[in-house]
Amino acid sequence: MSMSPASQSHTADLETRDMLLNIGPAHPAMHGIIRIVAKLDGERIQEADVEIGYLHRAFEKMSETVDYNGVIPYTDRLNYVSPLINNMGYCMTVEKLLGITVPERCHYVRVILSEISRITDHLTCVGASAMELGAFTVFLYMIKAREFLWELVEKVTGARMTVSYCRVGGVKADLPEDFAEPCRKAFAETRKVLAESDGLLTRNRIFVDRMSGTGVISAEDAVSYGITGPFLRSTGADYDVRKDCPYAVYDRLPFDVPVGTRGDNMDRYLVRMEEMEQSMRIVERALIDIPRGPVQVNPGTGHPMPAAEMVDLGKVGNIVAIAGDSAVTCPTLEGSGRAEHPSIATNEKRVFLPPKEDTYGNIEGLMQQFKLVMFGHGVRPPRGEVYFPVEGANGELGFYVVSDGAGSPYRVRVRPPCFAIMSALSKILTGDMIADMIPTFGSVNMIGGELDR
Amino acid sequence: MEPGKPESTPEPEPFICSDGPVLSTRFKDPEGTWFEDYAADGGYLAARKALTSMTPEQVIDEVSKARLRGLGGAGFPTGRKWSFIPKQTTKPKYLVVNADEGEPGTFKDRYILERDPHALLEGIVIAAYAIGSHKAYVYIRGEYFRPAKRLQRAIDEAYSRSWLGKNIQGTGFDLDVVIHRGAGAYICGEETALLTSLEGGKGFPRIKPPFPAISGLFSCPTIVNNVETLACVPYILRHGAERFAGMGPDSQGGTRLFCLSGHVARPGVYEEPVGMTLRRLIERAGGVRNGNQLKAVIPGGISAKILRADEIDVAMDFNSLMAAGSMAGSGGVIVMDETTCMVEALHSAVRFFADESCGQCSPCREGTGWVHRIMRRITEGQGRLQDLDDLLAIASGMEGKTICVFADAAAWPIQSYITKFRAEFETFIRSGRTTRSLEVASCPS
Amino acid sequence: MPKLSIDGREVSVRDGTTVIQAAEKLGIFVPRYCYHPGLSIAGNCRICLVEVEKFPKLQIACNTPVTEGMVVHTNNEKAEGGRRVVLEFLLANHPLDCPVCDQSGECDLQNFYLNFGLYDPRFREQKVKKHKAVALGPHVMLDQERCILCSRCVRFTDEITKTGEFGIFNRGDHAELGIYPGSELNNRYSANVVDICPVGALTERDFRFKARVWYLSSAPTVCNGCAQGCNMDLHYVLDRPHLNDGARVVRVKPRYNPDVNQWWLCDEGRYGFGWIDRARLVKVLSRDGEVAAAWEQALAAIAGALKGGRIGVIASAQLTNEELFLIREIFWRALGAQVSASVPVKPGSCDDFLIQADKNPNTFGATLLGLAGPDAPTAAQIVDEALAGDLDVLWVMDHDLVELFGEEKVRGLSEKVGLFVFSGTNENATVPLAHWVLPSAAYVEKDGTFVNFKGRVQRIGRAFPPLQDSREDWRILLELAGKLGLPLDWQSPEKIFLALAKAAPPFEGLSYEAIGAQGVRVAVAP
Amino acid sequence: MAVRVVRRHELTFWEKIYIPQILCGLKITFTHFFRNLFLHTAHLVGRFKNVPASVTIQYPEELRPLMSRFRSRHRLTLREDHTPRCVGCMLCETVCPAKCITIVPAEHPDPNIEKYPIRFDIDLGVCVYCGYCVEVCPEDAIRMDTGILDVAAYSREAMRLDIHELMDPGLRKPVSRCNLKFPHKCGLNGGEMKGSWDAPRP
Amino acid sequence: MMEALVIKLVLAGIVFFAALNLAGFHTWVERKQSALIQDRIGANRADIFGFRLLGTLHGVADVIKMFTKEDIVPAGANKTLHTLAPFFSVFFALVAFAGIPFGDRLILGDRVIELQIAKIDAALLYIFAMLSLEAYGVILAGFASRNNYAILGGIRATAQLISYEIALGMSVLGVVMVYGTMDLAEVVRAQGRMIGGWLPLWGIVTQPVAFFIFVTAALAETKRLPFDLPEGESEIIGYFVEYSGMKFGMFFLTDFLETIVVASLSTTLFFGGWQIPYLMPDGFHFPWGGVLLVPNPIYVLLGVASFSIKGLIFCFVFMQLRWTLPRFRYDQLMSLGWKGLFPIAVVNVVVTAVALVFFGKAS
Repeated sequence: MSMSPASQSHTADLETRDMLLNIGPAHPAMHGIIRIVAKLDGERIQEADVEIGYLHRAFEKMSETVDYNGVIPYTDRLNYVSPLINNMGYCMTVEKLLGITVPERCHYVRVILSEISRITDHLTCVGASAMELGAFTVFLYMIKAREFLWELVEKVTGARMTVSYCRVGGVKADLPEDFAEPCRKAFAETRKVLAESDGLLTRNRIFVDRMSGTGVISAEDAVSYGITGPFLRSTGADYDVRKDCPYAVYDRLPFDVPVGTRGDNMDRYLVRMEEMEQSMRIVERALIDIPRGPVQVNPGTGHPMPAAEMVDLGKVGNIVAIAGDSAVTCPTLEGSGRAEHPSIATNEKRVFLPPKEDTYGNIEGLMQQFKLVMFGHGVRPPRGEVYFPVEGANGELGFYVVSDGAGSPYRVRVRPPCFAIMSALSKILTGDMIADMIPTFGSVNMIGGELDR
Repeated sequence: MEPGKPESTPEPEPFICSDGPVLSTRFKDPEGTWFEDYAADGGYLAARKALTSMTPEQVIDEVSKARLRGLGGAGFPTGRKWSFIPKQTTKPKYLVVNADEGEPGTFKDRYILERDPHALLEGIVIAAYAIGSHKAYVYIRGEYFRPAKRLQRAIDEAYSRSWLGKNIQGTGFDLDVVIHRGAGAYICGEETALLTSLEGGKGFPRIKPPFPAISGLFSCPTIVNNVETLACVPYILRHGAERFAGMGPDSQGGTRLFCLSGHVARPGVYEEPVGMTLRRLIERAGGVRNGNQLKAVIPGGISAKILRADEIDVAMDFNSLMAAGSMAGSGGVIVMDETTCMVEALHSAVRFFADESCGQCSPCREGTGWVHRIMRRITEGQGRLQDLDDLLAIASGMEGKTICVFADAAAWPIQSYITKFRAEFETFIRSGRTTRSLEVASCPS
Repeated sequence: MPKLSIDGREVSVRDGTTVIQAAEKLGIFVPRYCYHPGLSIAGNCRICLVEVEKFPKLQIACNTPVTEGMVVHTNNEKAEGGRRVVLEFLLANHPLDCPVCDQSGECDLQNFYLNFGLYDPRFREQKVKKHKAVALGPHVMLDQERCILCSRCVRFTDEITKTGEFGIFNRGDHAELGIYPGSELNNRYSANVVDICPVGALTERDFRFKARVWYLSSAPTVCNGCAQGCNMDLHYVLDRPHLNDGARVVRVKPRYNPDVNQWWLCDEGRYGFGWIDRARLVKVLSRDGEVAAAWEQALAAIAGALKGGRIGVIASAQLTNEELFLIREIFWRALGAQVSASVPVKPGSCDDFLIQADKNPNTFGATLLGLAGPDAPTAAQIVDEALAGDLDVLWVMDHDLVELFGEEKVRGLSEKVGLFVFSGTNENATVPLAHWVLPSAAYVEKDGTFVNFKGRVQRIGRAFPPLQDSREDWRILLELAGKLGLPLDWQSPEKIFLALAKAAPPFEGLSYEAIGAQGVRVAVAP
Repeated sequence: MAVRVVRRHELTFWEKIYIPQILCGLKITFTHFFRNLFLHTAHLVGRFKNVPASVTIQYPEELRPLMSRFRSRHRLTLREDHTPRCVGCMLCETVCPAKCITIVPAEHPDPNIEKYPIRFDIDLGVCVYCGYCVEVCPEDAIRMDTGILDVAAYSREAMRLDIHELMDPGLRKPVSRCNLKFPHKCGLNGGEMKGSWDAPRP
Repeated sequence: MMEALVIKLVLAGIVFFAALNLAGFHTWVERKQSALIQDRIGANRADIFGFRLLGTLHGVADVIKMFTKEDIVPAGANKTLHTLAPFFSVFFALVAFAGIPFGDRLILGDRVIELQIAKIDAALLYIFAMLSLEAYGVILAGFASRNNYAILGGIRATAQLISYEIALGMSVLGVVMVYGTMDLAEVVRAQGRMIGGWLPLWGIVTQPVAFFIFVTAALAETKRLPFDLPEGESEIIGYFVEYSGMKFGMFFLTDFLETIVVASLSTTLFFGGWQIPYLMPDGFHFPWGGVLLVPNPIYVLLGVASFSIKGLIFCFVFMQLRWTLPRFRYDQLMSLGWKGLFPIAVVNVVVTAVALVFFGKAS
């Protein structure tokens, strides 16, 4: 690709001996989970043999051993930089299998958190690429911005990475009441950081030289490799699941799909930088459009009481004292109470846990809770199989779930976006210099968790 | 039936009708009408006629023609009921007299048992003859000490006069009558529960089918009749079915003992033709006490649906009342004037049902208790408007889903009180009123 | 044969069938609490309401006899609405006990709520308080609050055991289940009320808090407690050793077999599984029961002694037909040994329902194979011979000879006989006196068949592998045959059984498949 | 609005000769440098304390303010008499995707409580902090609100919290004496604990 | 003679002490400076008796760590060369300091002491020679490690150092031509004069283009970002991939020493070394006419301070660059060196030569 025939003959004339360089898995740029055996002619890569599988944790097999909601913590660990998108993808797949819909607010909540995740993912990807090119400062600025975003995530989900936030049929908790303000602040910080990073990189010739013309792939090749996401869009193809196969409420939110022109690392960098802006745009709009938050179920009558008290009263059958009241639960369960429940979860009792007040305060809720948790009871989609794609940070993240009607999935298959890219990596790398491997590999944004599953 | 009646109001002496054509003719003497007087009044003529000159089929036919209906509350045509007894069976057949008069607002059987027990005995003899039974049980409400004592005296007299026992009056017909005293359960007024109780079990109604006429007491064919129903039988045989039938509308013959209680000037037992309207009946009892405004009437014991003051132009026979959305039931007419608080009235009713549910079928067992607890909460001022809809839903949930009709009986008042006096209930709940004084007793409706 | 339609599907049933049975025939499940096919009909739970066309009200399916042309709907809106409201009533006073209730996981309230209920609860009153955790007898625990008064237990004690301990007391929502004052629920079938209790009101004291039911795995088997051969399901837990004191078998539940035990199981059989996990022999022991040895070594030594020796085998009617058949082939046919499975056991108690006096599950099988019965020698004869010094090798399977013949005699045996082999599952007084002790697998650890006292051959299934070093008897015998050079090359009980079916006339033409889950009658008891 | 091609201008001459862009970059880094230098200095003399000079948090002295929903180490909530609220329903043990919870229940003398755990272990070395246990607990008996993050130990065994540590989050290993009020005899006080994970399998 | 030796030894001691400590101090500066740039706090945990001293003790801790770490020589490596390489590196880096004048003549009584360890006429050449030799350390390390990465690093280093030395040399040529000497002390003195009486005649004024080329090439010599290709820690890890303990520490130290050398050299060549504008050996002579006389020791000390401060500022700027820029690629580096810097340097020499013809030498 970047190698002219002249240079090839030139090297051939020299009759240099090829060097076989084993890069990774214990290599700083290989994340410890990938190995590339490169045949080098000087600094040029003649052949690259990409070997994956170092982070294989049998996600798909493990999924078959747990119930449908038990898979969710595993999905956190697919693309661990943007776990919320994985959560969402998996849950929407199972919901499709079950044939249930979730409330609109729940969709919005999922979209908002997905987009925040997408930003964190791109920040990590761009930052890490820059760091591997030596621009450590940019990396730390981006990580700083990611920190602000993760605080948002933590505020909503109770964890930064291993969020386990979505549930089949809804999400664990509603957005906190004061979510818009910190979100605005975090975005302001993020924008500042993006501007600074832009200043440090985009027009810097060293960076541009490193990125331009390296890791080039044509749109045709990208499509035939099944590449999706920013990597595909950098080649000029405008495929984006959110646009082409809209899910949740993406069809109602305004955003652009940035595409590149040459399909090189620089394009991918630019596409990602632009996508972050677009994601912020989505979130900002979604926060305006999102249907109204929790409605008090029983205005005036219910008052909050400690969960323990509620349990004790329920235990002695004093339902009259607790009915309609809201429970002050463990703070980690904030946002999942009776008031929020209708807006964050489907009203399908066979799928979603009841609000804690029902668990504590009436036998029906308690039984529902037990039935959904006990082995062999739980969520039981009908026999069938579905595939559902969402736009992950790296491209189309698809889940294919087969149900045999039992409490655990019969089969869960993930279509991880970076898997397709990794298969093309060898081709992309060949002919580039060894140093180009770094930005190219960085722009793949390979995440071992989802690659090896 | 009215709860929370102020202590100061003196209990009026009940009026006992003694001029009725059929049932109350011998009610004059509070000490009771005994064999000689009864015989002198033409007593046992009908029985003699039946035993000597009629076949059982003719008796049943006559009763059918008289359009006599079960006056215990259900209103099932008596003749038809008797005809259900299988003819070919080798099992003994039983006649059971339901004298378990537990319906609040009803106290008519008591006067038959106390003042004219031989009318009942004669009816028993005729009925037993008609269905071929040689053993009759009288299941008397446990609280009816005096009636039981007097009935026993009458039975003893009848035995000594050979109107009971072996070979009655030389006709070759044997009949024993045994009194069984209940233990205070309202549900034992339900015929299958009564049978279970009679057998020595806990008073649980039984599932039907099989019906008692096929498999009743001790799994034998059994007819269960109310005291008043049987007390009508001698009149029918003596004066002919036409005369009896002529006293009422097309669907139902004869008269009834109506028990008027509550806020009427002269509460008591009145025998009137079943076609008489409720308004006339109340007027007959002197109208509403103290000249107060009439608010509501329960026409047939508290299980009957309540009628508003503007709905009382209705005849008191089974079909008319059913058409009016209530029921004739046991003939216990409870009159409520404007001082009555319907919420507390309903509370009182549901408390009764919660107490008396046998606890066998889940809807009734849990429903009555649940309703009672809601009503108690409402009367304690802790009600919510939602409760009213809940009550209606619970009531409709109880209705028609149980072995016996107790649950329906418990559901009807709830439904009728709340639908007919909803505004009053809502006001009560909104104001969270917990105490009731006479001055404010008349809840705005 | 009235023909009726249920949910649009036609079915013809016998006269007198109820709607619930007809629906079951079609595979339509109508929820039920009070209805139990083995008991009379009470019709009080009202959950089985269905809509029958032309009837104004919903009818209970359990007590509505089918009539020609009846049209029944079990899942239309009206029927579902009726059910839902009944369930709501049932749950109104139900305590919030799922966390502590052993029934959760197999509780019909839970199941039906999620299958048929799914309403939003409206109950917001004080629940009725009743007695909790009342021990009714040695095996059963009562929680009155959880009881839905379906009266199944009452009818069970009235109709099946005819002991009538249970009664329902009080009225209305204070009605409660109880046993009559002064009595105790201690009849021999008492724990069946736990099985038939659709909710958690009656729970097993033995199983109490041992494990949650959803942890349990289940394997079908046949009780080895007596010659009745009641069908049952063995419930065990392997992956949570912190529960149940590390024992694998947690409980036993009867399995329906119309020809043997119907729905029932006696308490003796139900609680007779303790030995499976306790005091087991798990190592091969050589002389004096002290030195652990390897199987290879033991079998080689035993085979050496068997060749050419005069042999006596006291087999056991606890063994499966397959194993008895192997014993017959190896010891009797090939080695000419004296083999007996008729061991003088003190007859246990019995009754006219399920419990048999013969406490061995396979005496009839042994008789059919000629190892017991009039033609076979008795164990006492073999012991006498051995004491007389006429035997070189004595092999005792499972039996505690000390208990049977006294310690002195057995000690004598141990000295007189050249090789005294004991194979069995558990420790007993004979074990220390044997020269070789071979640990064998319990019946739940192996496949095989038993023949019950009525001549019904039934399969026992392997629930889990044998403990530690112990092995199934058939495996021991096959390996021994290999050592002896006998051409027996069946590698599984199933193959052994096929050979057995060929060799023993009563089993002619049978296979495991033909026996099925419920067994097949092969002979008529004498 | 759907597709936007990202702009990509060729570098200008000045950009091509590195220096202006390097100076631009230096401007950004110097801005940060001097701003932070100034702020750090100012902080030393106690000024501008409310403007953070760095995003770093000086863990362990300084803890990151946790969001209220943050899932931290578990604890078992207590009844008023200092016995565990847990009734040993084992829902958490069941739902735990990491299978890190071990519960052994026993009979409680109070029939209204009926059941309680005599053994409740959480192996934090295995735990994934998903919070499912809290979510499914029907008794509000387990919570993840201790704010304890520094779960570290020298051995796998020490990562396993027993009921004492879970009931009293302040407690640290080794727990030598049981000072919690149990209705049963606790293993630590010389009593016997029924059921034991460590017991050899028969 | 003896006395001269003592003086030289003392001077050498002072310079090495200063250089080595400064190198150590550099690790702290690098940490703290990057922290400030990146909104962090930087190393601050090492303490003695609870005193953390803003993290300065981390250098000490590093040294202790490196000395106590296991020294590993890979199997199959050339042990001798593997051991020798770091010494080569650090030795030549240190020796280069000998040629750098860090102050004017100090007059102690009748003794005149040149503040320059080795008074070499062609000090510039000497330093360049030492810096070139230092490449051997890197090459040897890469070669001796028996590791493909190390070899790649070594080769890159070789090519890079050689390539940039050309540009470096060419850029300095202009300065040499302007000041007409290769004696650095003389170069510094030559920069003490003023143009028009107010603008110091520093190298930056006479040779601005050369300055940029020099700094760029010198940075490349130090193998630090954006020219850290021989290390390229995220791509080829570097020539020292197989080094541990203090041997690695020496490479580490060399980096900083080189930075200091380059900073000193830049100061000396382009920023007047120890010169302070308007400060003559006898005192300040301001262009607006003021005169402030200072005694000689003060004057010398001021010069040393001036030199140090200028050098440190250079170090600081180099560091700042390091945290600002990404890394070049090998071919880009080469083309920058050969196609960019070298021609410009040549042109610069030509232009300088022409200019000198017209304006005459600065000296």
